[in-house]
Amino acid sequence: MTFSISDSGLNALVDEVIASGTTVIAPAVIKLSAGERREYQKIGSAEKMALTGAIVSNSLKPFIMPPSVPLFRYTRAKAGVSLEPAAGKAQAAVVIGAQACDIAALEIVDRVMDWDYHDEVWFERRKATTVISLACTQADASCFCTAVGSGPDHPRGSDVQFLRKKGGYLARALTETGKAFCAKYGSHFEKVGDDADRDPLIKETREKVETNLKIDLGAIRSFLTRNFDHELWNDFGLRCHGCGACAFACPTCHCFDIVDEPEGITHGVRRRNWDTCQTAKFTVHASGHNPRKDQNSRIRQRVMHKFQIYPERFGDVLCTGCGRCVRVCAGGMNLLEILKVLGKSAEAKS
Amino acid sequence: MKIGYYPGCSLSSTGREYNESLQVIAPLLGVTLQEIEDWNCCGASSAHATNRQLSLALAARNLALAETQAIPEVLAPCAACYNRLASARHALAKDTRAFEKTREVLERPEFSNSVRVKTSVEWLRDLAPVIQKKAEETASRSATSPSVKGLKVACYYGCLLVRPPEVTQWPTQWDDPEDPSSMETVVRATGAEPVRWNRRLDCCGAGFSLSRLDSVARLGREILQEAKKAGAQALVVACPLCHVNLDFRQQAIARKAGGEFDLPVFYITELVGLALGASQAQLGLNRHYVRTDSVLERSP
Amino acid sequence: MRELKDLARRLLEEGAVKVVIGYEEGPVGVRPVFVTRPADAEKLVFNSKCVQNLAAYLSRRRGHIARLGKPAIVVKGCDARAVAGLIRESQLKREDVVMIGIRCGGVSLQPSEEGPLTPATVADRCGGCESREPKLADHLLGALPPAPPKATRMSELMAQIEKMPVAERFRFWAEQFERCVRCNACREVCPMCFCERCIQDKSQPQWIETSPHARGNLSWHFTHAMHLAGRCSSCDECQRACPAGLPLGLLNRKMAEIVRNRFEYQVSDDPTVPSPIGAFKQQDPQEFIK
Amino acid sequence: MTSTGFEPKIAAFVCNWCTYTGADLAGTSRIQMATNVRIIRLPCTGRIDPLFIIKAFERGADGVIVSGCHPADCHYTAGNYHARRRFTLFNDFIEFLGIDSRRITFSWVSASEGQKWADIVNDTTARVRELGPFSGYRDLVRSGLTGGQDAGT
Amino acid sequence: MSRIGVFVCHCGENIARTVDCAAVAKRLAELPGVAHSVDYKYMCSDPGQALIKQAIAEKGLTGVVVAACSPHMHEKTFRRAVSGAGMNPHFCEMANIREHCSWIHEDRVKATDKATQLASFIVEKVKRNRPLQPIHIPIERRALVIGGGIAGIQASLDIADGNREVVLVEKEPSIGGHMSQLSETFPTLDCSQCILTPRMVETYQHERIRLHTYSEVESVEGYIGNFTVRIRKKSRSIDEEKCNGCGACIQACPNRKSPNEFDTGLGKRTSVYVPFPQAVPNIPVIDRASCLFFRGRAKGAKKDVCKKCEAACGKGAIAFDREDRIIEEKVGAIIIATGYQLYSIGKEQANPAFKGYGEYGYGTIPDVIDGLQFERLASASGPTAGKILRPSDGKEPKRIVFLQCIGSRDPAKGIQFCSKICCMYVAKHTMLYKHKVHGGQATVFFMDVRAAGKGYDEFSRRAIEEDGARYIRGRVSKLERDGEVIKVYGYDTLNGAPVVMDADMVVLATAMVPQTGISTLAQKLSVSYDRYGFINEAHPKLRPVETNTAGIFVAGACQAPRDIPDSVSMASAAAAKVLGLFSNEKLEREPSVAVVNRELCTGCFHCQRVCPYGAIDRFEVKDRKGALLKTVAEVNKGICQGCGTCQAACPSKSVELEGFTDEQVFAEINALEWTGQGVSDEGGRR
Repeated sequence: MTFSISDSGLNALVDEVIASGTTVIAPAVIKLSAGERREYQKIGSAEKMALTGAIVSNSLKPFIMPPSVPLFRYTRAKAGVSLEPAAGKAQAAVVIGAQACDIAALEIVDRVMDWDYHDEVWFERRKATTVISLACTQADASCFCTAVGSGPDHPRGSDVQFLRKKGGYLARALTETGKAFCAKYGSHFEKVGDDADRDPLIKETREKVETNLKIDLGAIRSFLTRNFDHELWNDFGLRCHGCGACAFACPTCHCFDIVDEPEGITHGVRRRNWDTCQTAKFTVHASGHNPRKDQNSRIRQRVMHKFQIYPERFGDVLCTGCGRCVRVCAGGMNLLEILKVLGKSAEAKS
Repeated sequence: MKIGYYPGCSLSSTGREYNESLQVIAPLLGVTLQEIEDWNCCGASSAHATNRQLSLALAARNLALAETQAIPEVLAPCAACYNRLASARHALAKDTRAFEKTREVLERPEFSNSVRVKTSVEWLRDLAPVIQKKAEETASRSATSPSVKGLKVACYYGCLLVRPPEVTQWPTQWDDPEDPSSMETVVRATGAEPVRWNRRLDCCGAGFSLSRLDSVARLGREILQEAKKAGAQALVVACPLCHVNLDFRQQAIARKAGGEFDLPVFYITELVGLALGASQAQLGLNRHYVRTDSVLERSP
Repeated sequence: MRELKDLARRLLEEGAVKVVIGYEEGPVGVRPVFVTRPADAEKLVFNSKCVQNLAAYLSRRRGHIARLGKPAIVVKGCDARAVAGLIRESQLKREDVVMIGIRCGGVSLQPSEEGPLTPATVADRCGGCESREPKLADHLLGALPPAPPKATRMSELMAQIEKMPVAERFRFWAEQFERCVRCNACREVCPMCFCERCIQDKSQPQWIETSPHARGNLSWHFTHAMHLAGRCSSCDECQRACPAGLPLGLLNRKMAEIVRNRFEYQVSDDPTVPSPIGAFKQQDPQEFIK
Repeated sequence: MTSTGFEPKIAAFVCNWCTYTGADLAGTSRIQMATNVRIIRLPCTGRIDPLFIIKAFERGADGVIVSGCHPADCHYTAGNYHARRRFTLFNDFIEFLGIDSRRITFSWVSASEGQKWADIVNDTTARVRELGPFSGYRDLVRSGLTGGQDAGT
Repeated sequence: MSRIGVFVCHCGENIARTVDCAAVAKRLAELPGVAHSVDYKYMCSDPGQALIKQAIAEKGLTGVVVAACSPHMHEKTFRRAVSGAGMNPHFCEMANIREHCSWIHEDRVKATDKATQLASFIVEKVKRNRPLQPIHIPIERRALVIGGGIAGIQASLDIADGNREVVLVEKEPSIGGHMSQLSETFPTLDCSQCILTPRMVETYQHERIRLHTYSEVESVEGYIGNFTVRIRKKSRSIDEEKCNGCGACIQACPNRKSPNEFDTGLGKRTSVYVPFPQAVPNIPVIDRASCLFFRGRAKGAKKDVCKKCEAACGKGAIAFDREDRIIEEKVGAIIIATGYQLYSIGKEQANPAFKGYGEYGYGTIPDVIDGLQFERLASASGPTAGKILRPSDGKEPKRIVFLQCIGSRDPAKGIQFCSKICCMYVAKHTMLYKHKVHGGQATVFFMDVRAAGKGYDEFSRRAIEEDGARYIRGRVSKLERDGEVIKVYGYDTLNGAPVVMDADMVVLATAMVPQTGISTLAQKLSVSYDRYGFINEAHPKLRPVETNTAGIFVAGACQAPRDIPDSVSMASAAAAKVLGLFSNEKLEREPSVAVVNRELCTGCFHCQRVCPYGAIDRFEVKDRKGALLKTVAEVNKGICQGCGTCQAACPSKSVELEGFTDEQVFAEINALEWTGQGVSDEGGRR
């Protein structure tokens, strides 16, 4: 089912959604001492939206899996320990103008979150969120979505997909939720034929990204399986400082730590916080022994997990080519480069 | 090098030679004397005895003028002037209320009491190396001009030059108030020889030179006798009043003592002048009461 | 920069060092490189994009680099301060590192920033820099370029914050700390953060809450600044590395100012001058103590 | 919450030899004072870490007192001098962070200054009562759910 | 899970009057980890303590909190009690709810709340306490005494007689110090030599005193109980073993012109010499500066010069080529007794803080001398064999003037303190003078006569009343040489008139200042000293002979101007302290010291910089093969006093102060929020 919506119509729609008390999350410009950037944010009105511009600097992850989630409060007394829920239920939210790489991530992570155990914290917010993507019309040197099975206009994970057209957008309702949404706010949409006059930029963007990186994921995966101890790893890790910037910026990294935070003698909060395999602390044992003793092995872990271990178990690589890990890295680490090298070595081997 | 100059009244009257000799040697030592414009009486001898505020204001005005004329250091050759300026400077620095009051009286709110005051002795002491160098040059140049080389002199500081220490030796101690040595240093630089003697710091009684002549005579006599006993051929002073007392009154004193002293009394600046080859006339020596040429000829 | 490449090659060939830590042109902008083979010395560059402070790579925490062997490191004047810091605090012996100093005309805010420096693009620390010539270096390369333009961002923001009433200032920082997700990039890139176990990671007791909420974040950034008092080489790497764009440089800048005003001390590249923290004067200021 | 009827909670970090003993003296001399202060005893001000104060705020303190031996009186000869430098940094820095330094009293109270201790206690209590509860600090934790991505309205 | 016992004391009515002790006990019982909580009228009473012991046994307590008075009052009591019940004393702590609560509040409700909280802090702390054992440090039971003056001699003898070995170091060729230069001593006028010499000999012959004369302390390392001292034995150019002190060499020495230091330059001596006849040991020294042989050698003379002493010595004891030797001694305690020297009156000063008096012409007027020189003139063994004669012409001075407070009490000269002994020795001098010069007149210019001490005032009165010394209160402005006489210009402040008088000799009672080089020595020993260089005592009243460095003591005039009895009593006091320290083989110390976690320490050594005691050493962590892994900090338990400054300075908290660990302090702060009345709502509840 394809509709079209005018720019003004979209603004009206957004304000209506906000008015209805539903949270709206969309890219908006934020001014920081470090300069201006586009970030997914809860917005209070349509004009805050900035649907085009540089790649959105953060991913959608914080909205589905917050950096720190209070799981429950505990109270210790002579009688024993009593628990009570810490945070309220997640409210309904609509994401507007999400990039393909970000929404693809949601579906990929769904797998691990609903495998041996159904993760409430994740799915509670996931289910409450309607996702409207916008085919990407900007890409920089660090983008490589096309190399990992996604693309600027890849619909995967969207309930509704917007595609830029003159004076407005094409809207393709892809899921029941999507259809329902379009129906609910039908007044702003008009029915049109499929992909009429979509913005040529979309195609150009795809081509641009394709030139950034071409790799054979299968080959890389099998190479990794066979080369846990390859000397390549010794070089990859050198300039890495071992912080969590890449993992925290990554839409698919989902490791977390669980901490009890006392707030007094008798009570406190158990929290679930983002964690990353890139820090030494991640694997250090109580004994002081650390199986991943240096940065090389931690980088290896990150790459292996994304391109070998995860696909092994869940089919998808744990990466959507958003390139954020490259953009945020203070040490100038570059995943594209690593994948190229691995690709080459893979060819060489086979 | 430039230094502020506060002549005060006596250097244009009783102490003319002091001024003249100073004017002669300054350029020879590469120093320009910048006389404070519109200076006024330092208030010596009377003001501080009658009205403290007045004594402070009189001195302070001169210091303030120097400040506005961008003079960081002032040379006050007359020991009395020096002492008044130094005392005022000290008092104003230590007593904020007096300081405020004085600024008010002078109508100079900007006055910051930053000027340092120097005696000719301290000033020349610091120039001693220069003096020595020039003196040696002159000596080698002309054997004709009266040299002070080897002249045995008794350095007479008097009462005001280095004392009271809390005033004269503030903010920096430039000499030992009980056992000074600056004058001797200068004298050595000129080539003359300071003798060790006993009355260097005693009062010459100048303060009473009109009211109590008898004591003036007594004090003066002791000084002259001691100097002679120590083998001095001449006295060196740095204070117009001392000079008056020891030079002008010398005969009178001698008469009372029933003897002759015949001890020329040089201003330290004159001695330096002679060493630098200035003529006796230039230095105003002809105006002394006790003839000076005698010793000068006598000295080798 | 020819002389840099040649020197690096010579050092490696002669075996004077086993690795040269320097800069190379990466896929996006200049980045650190670790040259171990003489041939690779060609990779080395130095230009106005070399903003990174490489001293962090000398920290003993980085075992994988230590294993490469004796290092030579390319330093700007500001970086030399950090190396001096490591020497001053016995993390490094002077003789165990070869410092290749380069006379510096200022660097850009971002390693990808092409083109001549402008007040908009120059790094905040460069304006009015007084140590563009690393005195501590073993080799000093290049001619001294003209002084860089001055960026006013930081000073303006600083002034702005200082003007705020205290409550408003608290709100400002609370909002900033809201954004922090505790990736600890600020810590990991900091050359002076060489503790084997950061106090943040000490769990018994957990002085500093690890959770990325404003409370834990405040106590972390506060502690980081306190620990850097009189030690920070003011390279602003923490600020550059922060993915959330926090003005962390301001905190250290403020602390440096306090140390300067209170103890007349400025961090220098002279390892023999001890930091004022750990020393004292009997007449130290104490007007705030009742 | 208005500051009327508000009873501030104040933590006091004091050294064992001077201030703690001074407080003992205040007791033996029966000097009456506000009940709001809770003393935590340490060997020396040199032992006091700025984190103590931060943690105290986290745990609900509305104000803090830090006190030890006068300069030159330190039982350990120099502990208080090192502490003083640390406090100087702390005092100047928290202002920049927006923490009102009036919530913190640094003081030297000797073993013989029972009255001074009482005054410090009373003044600090009064001042902090004026400033009201330091809920601002405790509220910091209430957010932090989204890493702050919220443009607001 | 800890099982803490809480014991709330009523202290009769002292606490119970304003604190509801029962309520406190009841609320604390609710605290997790509290197994037992009761209140009682008098916890410190025997039944009270029994209560605790019983509870420990019956309830199997792991910690005890006594909420009562100040720990300064009863901590020891209760710790003793719990250890009586087999619990490590450090598991017992006190909450101060009396001095810090009941006595300073009236509002019963608030006071009860506060008491509850104060106790809860301590409960939380004790949960995290660790069993601590007192630290034992082995003691090297030998003492080093620096300085062989009367103080050093006394201290050495006392310690040696106390059955402990002593190493006595004296920098001069003989022990005896200034006392041996004195003629007679106040207030008894007994001959100094006569009382001192036996002591010197006794010291020399004592089997437990190892005497190093003509030696100086080179370096000192270690800490209380375990010092290693390196001593430089300066070469006498004489073989101590062979020399029998016959003095033949001295007879043979052609140079008789060197000023005799012992006689303060008033007499002359040879180049090879013993300082004075009764010197101990009686072994000569060759003064290389004046010795013809050495001067010849210095000038590079072809063949050796003189060597008459060598020829004269029957024992072949002359050893020109003997060089300085460094020896090492291990000791457990050190006594500093380096004594004093006289402030130099002349204008040139060794210590830039001081200024001299030019106006007194000391050094230029030969008959102006100082007190010590007068002692030599008055001494039977002195250069004039006890006759008072003028250095200038050897005539007997008929009029002698003494000036007191030369330097002392004169801020203008940089010395503010009173030298303490001058009033007395000047009085003594006037008497000695009167006894030796019968017709003579002694005059004294003084500021005050300070004669506090047993028989002191009587003594100075005698000088005036019996020996007719004339005392004039006032200062002297200058001394003038007038031919044979010295003119004294002074001022009599009691008559309010200037005084001028002629004198044949003037004696200046100059200030006592520490020996030169005292500061260097103090730094070697790391003890503090004041701006004059006097060694600082640990406490001006209660620890007068201890320094702030454990195991190092001070005696005599190196601590402040002292007279002989003072010096001797200080010496005996210090000796007693040392013997006390040596009474055990091991030194027991409080276990609350800092401990470094080697795993985590990164070796930045901030701790080392802040440690007031220099208790932090460097420790090299090596792997099995002995390869250096890292250098970390290590606390010397012997030196650490437990201030914890290191821990606050440690960025990673890798050093912990036992008894006040981060865990313990954190727990106390953490308890802030607990009020004991239901769960508090504060603290980010959502």
